[in-house]
Amino acid sequence: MKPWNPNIRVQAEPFDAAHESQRLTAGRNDVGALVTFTGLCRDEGGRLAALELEHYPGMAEAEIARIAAQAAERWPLMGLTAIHRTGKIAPGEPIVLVVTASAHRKAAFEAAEFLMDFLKTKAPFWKKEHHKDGASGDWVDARDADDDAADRWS
Amino acid sequence: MKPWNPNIRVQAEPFDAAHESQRLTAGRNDVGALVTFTGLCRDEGGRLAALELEHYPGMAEAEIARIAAQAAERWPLMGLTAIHRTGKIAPGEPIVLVVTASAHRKAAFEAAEFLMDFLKTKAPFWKKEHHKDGASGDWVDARDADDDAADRWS
Amino acid sequence: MRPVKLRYFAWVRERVGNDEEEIELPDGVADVAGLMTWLAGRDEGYAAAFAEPDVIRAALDQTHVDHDAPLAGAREVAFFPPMTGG
Amino acid sequence: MRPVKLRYFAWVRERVGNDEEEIELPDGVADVAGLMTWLAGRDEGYAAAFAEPDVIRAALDQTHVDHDAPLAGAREVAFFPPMTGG
Repeated sequence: MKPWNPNIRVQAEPFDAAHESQRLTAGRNDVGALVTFTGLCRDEGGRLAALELEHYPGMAEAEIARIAAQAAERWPLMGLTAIHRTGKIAPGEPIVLVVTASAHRKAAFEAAEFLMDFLKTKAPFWKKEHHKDGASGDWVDARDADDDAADRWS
Repeated sequence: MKPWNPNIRVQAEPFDAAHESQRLTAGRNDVGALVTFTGLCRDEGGRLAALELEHYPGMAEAEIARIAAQAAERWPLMGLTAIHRTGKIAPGEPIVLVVTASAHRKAAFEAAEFLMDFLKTKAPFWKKEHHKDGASGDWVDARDADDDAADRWS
Repeated sequence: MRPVKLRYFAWVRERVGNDEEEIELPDGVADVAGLMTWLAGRDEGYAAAFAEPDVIRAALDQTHVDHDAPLAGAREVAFFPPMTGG
Repeated sequence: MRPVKLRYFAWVRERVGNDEEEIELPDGVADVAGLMTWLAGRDEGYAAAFAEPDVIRAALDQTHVDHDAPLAGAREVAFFPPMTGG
């Protein structure tokens, strides 16, 4: 396999999932499976005006890099991209992108799920709700289901 | 949840994964997770000039629709697209696309994997290898690993 | 005797030398397995196609069936190797 | 006594009323748990932030640590609620 480096970014700007996917397969004929996960902001039945994403600059990038390195050690990947947005994000807009490339689908699927499970529970990001009625709502609570999802990989 | 119909196509033409993904989220704010799987033609270390995909017209579409209906019954999906190409496909080109949309990532990931496992083992498509030396090679053998992958859902 | 359309795919098609044909279903051929046995006796190509019937998959009217499925009522019977799409 | 940078995020930051500060680490404060106890005694805001220390996550020099991690050598200590990104 060709050597590769994970592409990790933390940014306020939207990302282009199609462009990021194409980057992992461009000019090569050994990738058989490409998995793209996009996490989007939901309006929770019309209640939410926006989510605000706070992060720990420096540690956020470092922690995603640590998670990516674990995935690369565990599965025979040919490419990996993880992008997490920060700041205010409106319903329908993307928050997070994970792309994995491998020869076969099992590795690509598992690595993408692993990355998302650990991005949720280990990467230092916090979501605050902004309500449509103008009120700044609560911080989103961590979900036990996310901890359970991460625990299944150990 | 809004009513929706799976988008199923069998076609010779390439598909636009980005466009197909956007179709599932356009104009709605309740989708939280979008998973896209693209299966690509590998050149098997430079050996292959192309794969030729034969299919059973009519049954191919019907069988994918049956698999999609099972996925929609099993997971709370908000959209599902499955496109399978036919004919000669060069290395690096996409063969199959599956897109799933849901409120949460677990359903989107699992449904996409389920669809791919059953597309591989139940949808009536067959791959023949065309070698770079000009020879028309063998029909690709079914892999036990694919049967095992499908069996895990029962 | 009643007419049935037979369809062949991938290497079954190549060995049979034909992608589809219309036959009169002979009396006594009641299920998929019986039809494969009867076809294997037609000529060398069919014999080669159905030499290992356990490997062959079948569909009746475009739905997967097991080899013990009765042919009663089926208008289209297809034979093919295990699927390798996706 | 040695200088340490403290950083707070999400509702820990809001309750403390500050996103970062430089403190002199008092003698006798040896680990993350000890630092949280000491901070909780500073004023009402800190008391509210660290009222349930079991819920708080900590990082030393931008790496997750448990509450029994020694502070020795750390230049940056961060406190925050469980993560909710992704």
